Amino acid sequence: MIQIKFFAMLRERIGLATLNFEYAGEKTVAEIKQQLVSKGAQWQVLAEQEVLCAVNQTLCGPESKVNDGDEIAFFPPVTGG
Amino acid sequence: MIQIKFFAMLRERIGLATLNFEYAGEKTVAEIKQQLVSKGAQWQVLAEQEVLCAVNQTLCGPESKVNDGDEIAFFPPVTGG
Amino acid sequence: MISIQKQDFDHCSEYNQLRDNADSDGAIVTFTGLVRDFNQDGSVSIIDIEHYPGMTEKSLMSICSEARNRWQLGQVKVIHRIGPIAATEQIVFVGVSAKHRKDAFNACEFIIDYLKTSAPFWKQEGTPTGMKWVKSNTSDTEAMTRWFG
Amino acid sequence: MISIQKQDFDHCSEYNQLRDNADSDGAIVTFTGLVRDFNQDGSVSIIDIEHYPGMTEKSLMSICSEARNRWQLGQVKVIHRIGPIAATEQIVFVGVSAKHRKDAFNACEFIIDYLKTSAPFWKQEGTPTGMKWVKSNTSDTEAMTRWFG
Repeated sequence: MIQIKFFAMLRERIGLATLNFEYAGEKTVAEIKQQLVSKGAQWQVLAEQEVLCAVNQTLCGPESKVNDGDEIAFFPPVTGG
Repeated sequence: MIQIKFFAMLRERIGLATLNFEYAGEKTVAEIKQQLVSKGAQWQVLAEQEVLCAVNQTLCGPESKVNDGDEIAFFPPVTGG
Repeated sequence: MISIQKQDFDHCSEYNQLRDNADSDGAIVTFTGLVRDFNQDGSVSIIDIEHYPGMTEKSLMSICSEARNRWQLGQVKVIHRIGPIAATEQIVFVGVSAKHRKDAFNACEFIIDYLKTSAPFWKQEGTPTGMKWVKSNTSDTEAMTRWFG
Repeated sequence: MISIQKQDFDHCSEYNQLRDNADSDGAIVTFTGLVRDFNQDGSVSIIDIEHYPGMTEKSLMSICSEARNRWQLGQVKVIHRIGPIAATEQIVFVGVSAKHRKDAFNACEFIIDYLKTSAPFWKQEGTPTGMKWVKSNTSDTEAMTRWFG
């Protein structure tokens, strides 16, 4: 099991803040994102615009490996400050 | 007549804050400084160390012309802030 | 020291704390970000800031320790507000003390540049036509890449 | 706005004035210089600052207008104290507001760098062996030349 979080516009468009996701194996962040996109219409936003990803609260590139128990987050480019 | 001012260590070493100086002609700052140095022992400090000059309260190079009525100042490199 | 908070902060007491702990530091530099009352699309009356609790603190801690690796610093303080904030109010504070002013300037600017491009905050602006998510700014990305030249 | 004064200044009210007049500015950067309690030769208990009345104001005005030529600025305030100042007290304040933070940072650092190398102030330090004139600093000259690259 991994927990996936969505923030800001992605959270609104997908309609979910948190998703618990059955998971076993050694996928990358990009593969998990692709799997989400294939779930249906509201998930297309993940493919349509620039999306950043954090694994265990650290920014990661698309090729980062995800392990069981990890906390993943997808979000738009940040706009704080 | 020109007025010459001295500041900080130069003022202390020369022993004067202000000097009214008979003046006619078209000397440069460097020439006026040389004329002061030739006045005696306590004026040597003008030749011995780095000295900045302002004419009418604006920093000037040694070749700047001095006109009658100008306010000249000699001082060490500044150390404010 | 990091603080993520809904309430406004008191610049005065932040400065005084930096100064009281400045010891032998000769320089204090502060940056304050205010909500502007305009943007490219028109006037802005309010903003609303969402963040990623946990990651926000972790990322700001990491930015501050990177700054400490690069420069010799005394005190470092970062405050970022979340939730709704009205136009002209304070959003963010970065305060740095250091023995030498160059280190204080560099660290303060580095921290805000880094925060803008990597700390997980997202801003909506209230405009006459409703709340809109703010787009990220390429000038912020350029400001950041300068530190990794 | 320039102020040359013997008395201490209140950072808090200086910041508040910048902010009250910031209008559409999104950034405020302040620099404060404190008397350090040490130097290369040992501990320092007090400093004493001499200046060139008239030229001081003229040179600071010229520095600020050069900053305004280079960057888009809102408010600019420079305060420099003269006379005796005790260790750890405030000596100098530069505060700048601007629409964009990069302009505020650049102008604030430019003004203090320029002031350090061209405004007619001279500092003596009280050391255990008496008052000594401070020597000018090559790192200040280097900081300045960077702006004229």
